[in-house]
Amino acid sequence: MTAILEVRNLVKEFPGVKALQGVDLDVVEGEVHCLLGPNGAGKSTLIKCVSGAIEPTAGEILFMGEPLPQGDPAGSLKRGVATIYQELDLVPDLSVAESIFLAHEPRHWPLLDLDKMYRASEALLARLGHESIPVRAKVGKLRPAAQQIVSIARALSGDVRLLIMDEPSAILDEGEISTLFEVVRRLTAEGVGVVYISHRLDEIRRIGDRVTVLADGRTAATGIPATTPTDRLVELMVGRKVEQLYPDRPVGTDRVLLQVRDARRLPAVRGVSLQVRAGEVVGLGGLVGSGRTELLRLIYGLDPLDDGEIVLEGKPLKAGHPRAAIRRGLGLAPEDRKSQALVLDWSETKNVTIADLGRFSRVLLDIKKERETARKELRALKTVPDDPDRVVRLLSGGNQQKVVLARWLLRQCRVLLLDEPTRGVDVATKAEIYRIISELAASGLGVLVVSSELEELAHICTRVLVMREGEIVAEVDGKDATERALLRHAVAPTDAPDLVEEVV
Amino acid sequence: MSDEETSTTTVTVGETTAAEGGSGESVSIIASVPPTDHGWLGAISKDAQAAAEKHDDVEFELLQAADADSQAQQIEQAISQKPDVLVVLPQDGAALTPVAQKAERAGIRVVNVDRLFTAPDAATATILGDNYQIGVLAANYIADELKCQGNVVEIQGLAGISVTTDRTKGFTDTIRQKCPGGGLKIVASQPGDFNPDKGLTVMENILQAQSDIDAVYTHDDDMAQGVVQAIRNAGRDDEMFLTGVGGSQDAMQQIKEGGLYRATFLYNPNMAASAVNMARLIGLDEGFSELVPPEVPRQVVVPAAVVTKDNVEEYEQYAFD
Amino acid sequence: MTDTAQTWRGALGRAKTLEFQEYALAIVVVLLFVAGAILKPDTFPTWDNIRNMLTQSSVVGVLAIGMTFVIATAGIDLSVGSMVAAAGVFGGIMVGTDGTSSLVFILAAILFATFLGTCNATAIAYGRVVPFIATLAMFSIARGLALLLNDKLPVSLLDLNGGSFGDPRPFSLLWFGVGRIFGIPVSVFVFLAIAILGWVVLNRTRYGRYVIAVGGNREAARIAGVPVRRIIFSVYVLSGFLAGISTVLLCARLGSASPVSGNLYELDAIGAVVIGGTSLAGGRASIVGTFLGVLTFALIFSLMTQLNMSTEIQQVTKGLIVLGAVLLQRPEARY
Amino acid sequence: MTDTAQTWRGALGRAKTLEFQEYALAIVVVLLFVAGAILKPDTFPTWDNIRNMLTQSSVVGVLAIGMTFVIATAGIDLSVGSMVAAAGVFGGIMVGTDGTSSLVFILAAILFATFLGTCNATAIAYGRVVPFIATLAMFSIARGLALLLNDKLPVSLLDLNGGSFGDPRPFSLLWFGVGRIFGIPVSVFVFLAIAILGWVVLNRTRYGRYVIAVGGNREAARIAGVPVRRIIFSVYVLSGFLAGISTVLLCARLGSASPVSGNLYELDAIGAVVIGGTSLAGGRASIVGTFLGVLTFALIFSLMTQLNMSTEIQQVTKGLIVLGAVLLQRPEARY
Ligand SMILES: Nc1ncnc2c1ncn2[C@@H]1O[C@H](COP(=O)(O)OP(=O)(O)OP(=O)(O)O)[C@@H](O)[C@H]1O
Ligand SMILES: Nc1ncnc2c1ncn2[C@@H]1O[C@H](COP(=O)(O)OP(=O)(O)OP(=O)(O)O)[C@@H](O)[C@H]1O
Ligand SMILES: [Mg+2]
Ligand SMILES: [Mg+2]
Repeated sequence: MTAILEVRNLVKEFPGVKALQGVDLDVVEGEVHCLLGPNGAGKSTLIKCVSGAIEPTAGEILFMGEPLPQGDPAGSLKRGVATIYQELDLVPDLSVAESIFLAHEPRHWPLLDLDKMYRASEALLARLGHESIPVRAKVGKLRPAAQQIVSIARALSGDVRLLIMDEPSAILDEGEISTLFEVVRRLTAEGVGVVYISHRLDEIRRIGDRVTVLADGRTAATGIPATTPTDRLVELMVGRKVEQLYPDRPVGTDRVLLQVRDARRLPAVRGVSLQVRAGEVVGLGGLVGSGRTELLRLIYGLDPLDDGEIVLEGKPLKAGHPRAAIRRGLGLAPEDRKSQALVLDWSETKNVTIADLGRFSRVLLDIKKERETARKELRALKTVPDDPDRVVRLLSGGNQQKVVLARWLLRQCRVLLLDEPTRGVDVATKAEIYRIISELAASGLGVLVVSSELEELAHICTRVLVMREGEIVAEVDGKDATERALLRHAVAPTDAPDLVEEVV
Repeated sequence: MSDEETSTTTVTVGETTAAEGGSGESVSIIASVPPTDHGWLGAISKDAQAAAEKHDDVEFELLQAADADSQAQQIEQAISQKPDVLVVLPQDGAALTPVAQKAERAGIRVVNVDRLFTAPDAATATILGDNYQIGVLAANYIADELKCQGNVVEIQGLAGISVTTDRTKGFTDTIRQKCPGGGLKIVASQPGDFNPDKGLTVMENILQAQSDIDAVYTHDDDMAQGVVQAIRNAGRDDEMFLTGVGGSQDAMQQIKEGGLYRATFLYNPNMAASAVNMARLIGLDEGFSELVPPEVPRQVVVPAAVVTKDNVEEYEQYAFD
Repeated sequence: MTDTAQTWRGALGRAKTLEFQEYALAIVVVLLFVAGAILKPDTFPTWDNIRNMLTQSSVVGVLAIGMTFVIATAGIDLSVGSMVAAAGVFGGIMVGTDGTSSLVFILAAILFATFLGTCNATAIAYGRVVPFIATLAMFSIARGLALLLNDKLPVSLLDLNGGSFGDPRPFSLLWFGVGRIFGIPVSVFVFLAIAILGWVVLNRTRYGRYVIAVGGNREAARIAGVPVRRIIFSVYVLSGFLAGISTVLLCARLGSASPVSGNLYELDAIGAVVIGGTSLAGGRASIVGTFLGVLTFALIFSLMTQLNMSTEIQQVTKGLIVLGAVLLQRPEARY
Repeated sequence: MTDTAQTWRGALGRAKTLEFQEYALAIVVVLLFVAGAILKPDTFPTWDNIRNMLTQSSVVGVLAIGMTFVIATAGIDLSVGSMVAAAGVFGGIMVGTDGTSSLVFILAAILFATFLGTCNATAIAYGRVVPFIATLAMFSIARGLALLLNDKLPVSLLDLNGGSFGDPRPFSLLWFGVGRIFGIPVSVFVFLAIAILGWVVLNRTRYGRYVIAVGGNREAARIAGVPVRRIIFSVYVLSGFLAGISTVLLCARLGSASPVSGNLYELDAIGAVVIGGTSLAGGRASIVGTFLGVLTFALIFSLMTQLNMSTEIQQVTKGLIVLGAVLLQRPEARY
């Protein structure tokens, strides 16, 4: 088999950071090569060097045996290197079709061939099982998951020789991931090479052929088979064994903290009632678009309620007023950290303390104390680097997530709403987050966790609620919850049963 | 404004006494004027410069400011250079009064040109044109031409400064006095900001609104070019005539040719030269303000003149371009 | 999965904001016109007056089309007014006093404005100076040049060839000011042509998509292979070029080139663009909106001068109308 | 992991860009001063001249501090210059012709400017009008009011009590213009006090943090519990309030309130803020930078007038210096 991509001794230094310190990687025709590594290991940096988004400091990148032009995204694209980036890098103001074909639009010189563009886009989306995404709509108006599909469609829109995917599954649900894998398999059968990055280790075995493990900017192992036991992979990644991924399941008390009564905001949420008790971790499962995020936003007061009531510790919450909610002890870690959680140009400290500045301010802010406190919280989450002055924009995706979590850990809440808290987080840190969630619950908080990883819900929750089309369709006790059972509820009865089969 | 008592002195102050002042020492004069991006003001600064160059014993510096506030700042800086005399043509008389007072108090004599300071102790001597009188002359001219019967449009200068206010007031007051029957109507009165392109668009709109216009009184010759153009573009140059203010070459030329441009009203920009001469005299004669020699009057008002086709030849020497 | 698919359709309903804004602004334009027709029934709703308003809007209108491209890339061009003045005077001195050729003036003015725009472009795209500062500097420099080039004097352009007043020869300078084709002023044709061309380029060419992409998400555009720097460069050159055309339209009507002309045109142009729904943050641009914005300002100005309001009342009224227009077209809640 | 951890400590990856820009601007200020000292050794580097430049910068300086807060929220306030004019005239007519009280003027001017700022704030925060348009409307309205309030005439303020010129009583109006404490003009004290207070508020209080959060990421700020709307409201009120103070400083020096004063102050203020490194996109603000930016403009102005350049040369030179200053402080590549 011929090598499509050979990376030799690649070095990338950012000012003050050596993100890559001599990394090797080779991808051959028709294989799916998985990249693994803890947050901040340099995975994204590596693939950005290949795609031309950034220029490596030193080292060699050969594509089909020839050196790839460095720092030239258009050049890489032209040779057939298609990339799906970790952060959704789309232009919100372009339509779906325009985004898919940006920089290689079909043209009737000198005008755009809009018809062809729309037709080709529809075909591509259909291939991904999403023919319903309107190709004329502005990308910014789509939900993140749909945007991710657009990114994938974009990557497939040209002649692909090498497809690079940086955590494409993070915001997709099981069904969409299956479709994606189907497409990947078809591509590899045609001889396309694939680089696949994910923190979901189960996916490695489902789709991968070989694995390269990065740790700390170095290759810890390269080209090992995807069948390598998970334990071993984790050990390579984090340099130690992760003893226990899931903590003990919290039991909960009888004291009701949060009560949602028939909350309604059409079309996403159609009458939801639920309770969160002190000491409980309540999971909220479902497919993407089932309305979980919308529900959390309603509870938190970000959107006005059409109908219904949110009651916190016996007293109703004023709808549409997040500040009131925060004051009463609610906290929300939103799903899209970049657009909804972080001030990217701020230091880690400021991002951590923004929701709880009162604690540091008499008249003036005590910035020394602020910094120290932030550092402590960041350390507790093993954020890398835990330098409190570091600008958040420059952190790796997973570490940004930790900064958001640190914010709400600092502000001691009564009820914590977590929307996809482990999205983009590495295994070791996941274990850490699970442990923290469980400890918080043990200390008397109520936690409501939304996750698309049904497996983790099945392991960490006292109870799991399953949402479908804006309604809660099932409540499963934690002890009885399995990924398979949850998925059954999440998928509409009419949906293809083979989807369930395929996943489990 | 007291034009009656003070307008007696001629414009040629200083020329006669210039020779006898040669006491060997030199006089430093700083002149401050508004931005000279405008015909009349440009002529003012050129004339001042030229007048200064005629005298060996004058150290002359000319400052230009963008607006009243920066002119105040400039004069403050000038004060710190301690010249003998400051010649100030203020952008806005009221706004520049305190800083002139400050100069006077610092022992620097101030000669106020064209636009009056609002306090008497702000200047040692004043030489000014009379904007109110320009309005009066324009009103008289137009009223006579139209025999107190017809529609007049006024295109003003920049709103909110004394030049504009005075030119408007002189005009409207006189129209009211002269044509008490109300036969002469000011049908539109809009600012053109001394700017030809603003004058153009404003006049274009007024031409739309007014189907019958007999005369246009504009506050400035440069701006009037835009107004003229609007009228010509509309093909209505036979319907009305127009007057300007200032005395630009262009305006004089058009007056000579006859047609739309009928008259302009000017006070000689040479008043700047007179101001420099006056400043030199004051500077040479220390303690002048105590002595008050009769040959240097405290206030000189340069009379405004009407320039029409009949007398344009004799005024052409004063035209600026 | 069909259910989730269905809900994505819902997204389409929300992509209407810009269009809504355009409609709302069109209503404002109609309202203003109706107000004029009621207040001045004899003179306002006449063909002559409409022609006049369109002619007047053409100068700032052409600038505003260029400005739409600049603002679409999240930039700004404060120098257009000064460039108009400088280009006019430059063209004027090029033809000289014996000047006989309209073409020389037109070419010289457009070339000079384009040159100034290219200076902006270089400072911004290659010197990496913030657009606000770079064009603020040019705002000052170009005004200085306008004064410097002909010793602060205006240049008369009435003697250019082809130019008898009543009936200027086609393509002579004055023809652009007072000439008509099928009863419509040439300058209106020029404005409309540029607006339509602008719409096509922005919405129907690759270049236009690049412009939006650069303004919407520069980094995303870059990694998609958009030549970001060249696009940024180009919009300022374009803005300069259109300032040149605007100069021609202004000087043709004015019959002269004045170093003090073009004052605050940048504010009018930017105002028209923003009121038309183009976002100063970049990425969202509407030529139709800009066109309507320009008309709005022209209507306000024309109406108020025709009503012979005094300056101070005009200024207050203008502010209130602008505010009202925007409140009327306000889209959904933003925070 | 320890070795990389160490390199992470490396200074450069931190939020140093802004500091770098501030240093670079400080160098520009020094260079301009040195240039002045060389070109005009007798008059430029004198205590008198420094005092003079500081006094001159105080008016726009106070506006620029307010503008820094506004721009930090990704807003803009185009109306400050007009507000200065309107507040001055309003204060002037409040004291009337028999006016004896400086305090009445000062309070009236500040209150009126604050009121106008509150109108901006309401339109933007509650009417959801784009800041550019809302304040453009106020730019026009306030200028109209300035002309309207006293029938286009300036108001003399020389007769206010305490106000003989040579030696005004403390806290009388003229004292703010010409009074001195320890040889330093009162207006300089006012400016410095406001700058320092501004720095403290922006960098060391919860409010300041919120202001920047709103500009940096409005949605994230809202979710983190920042009262976004109130913050946005407040910065425009603050800008109005500081415009009031600026009015007092200006009128105190001029001894009168003119309806045409404050022209283009907004451009100077915004220019100083942007040159100082505050981003027009919001989320990044530097009071020190603004202060240096104001000094830069004051130095350029003073130097050029002392060299007695003509207006047009001044304009060209000013543009070139501004461009040079920004090129000198240009941070790393942005695209
Ligand atoms: N532009 C940049 N400037 C400075 N440092 C950077 C920059 N981009 C990334 N880094 C740093 O380089 C390191 C590697 O980041 P990278 O994004 O490649 O990690 P990753 O392996 O993709 O992590 P994750 O799993 O969290 O996505 C991180 O420590 C990050 O802080
Ligand atoms: N920005 C948006 N534009 C249009 N519709 C939206 C938007 N956001 C949410 N929706 C609608 O709300 C429904 C629920 O979406 P939501 O994101 O809350 O689901 P979710 O279960 O949290 O999915 P995810 O796993 O992606 O967070 C979607 O089906 C969608 O139609
Ligand atoms: Mg990554
Ligand atoms: Mg969600």
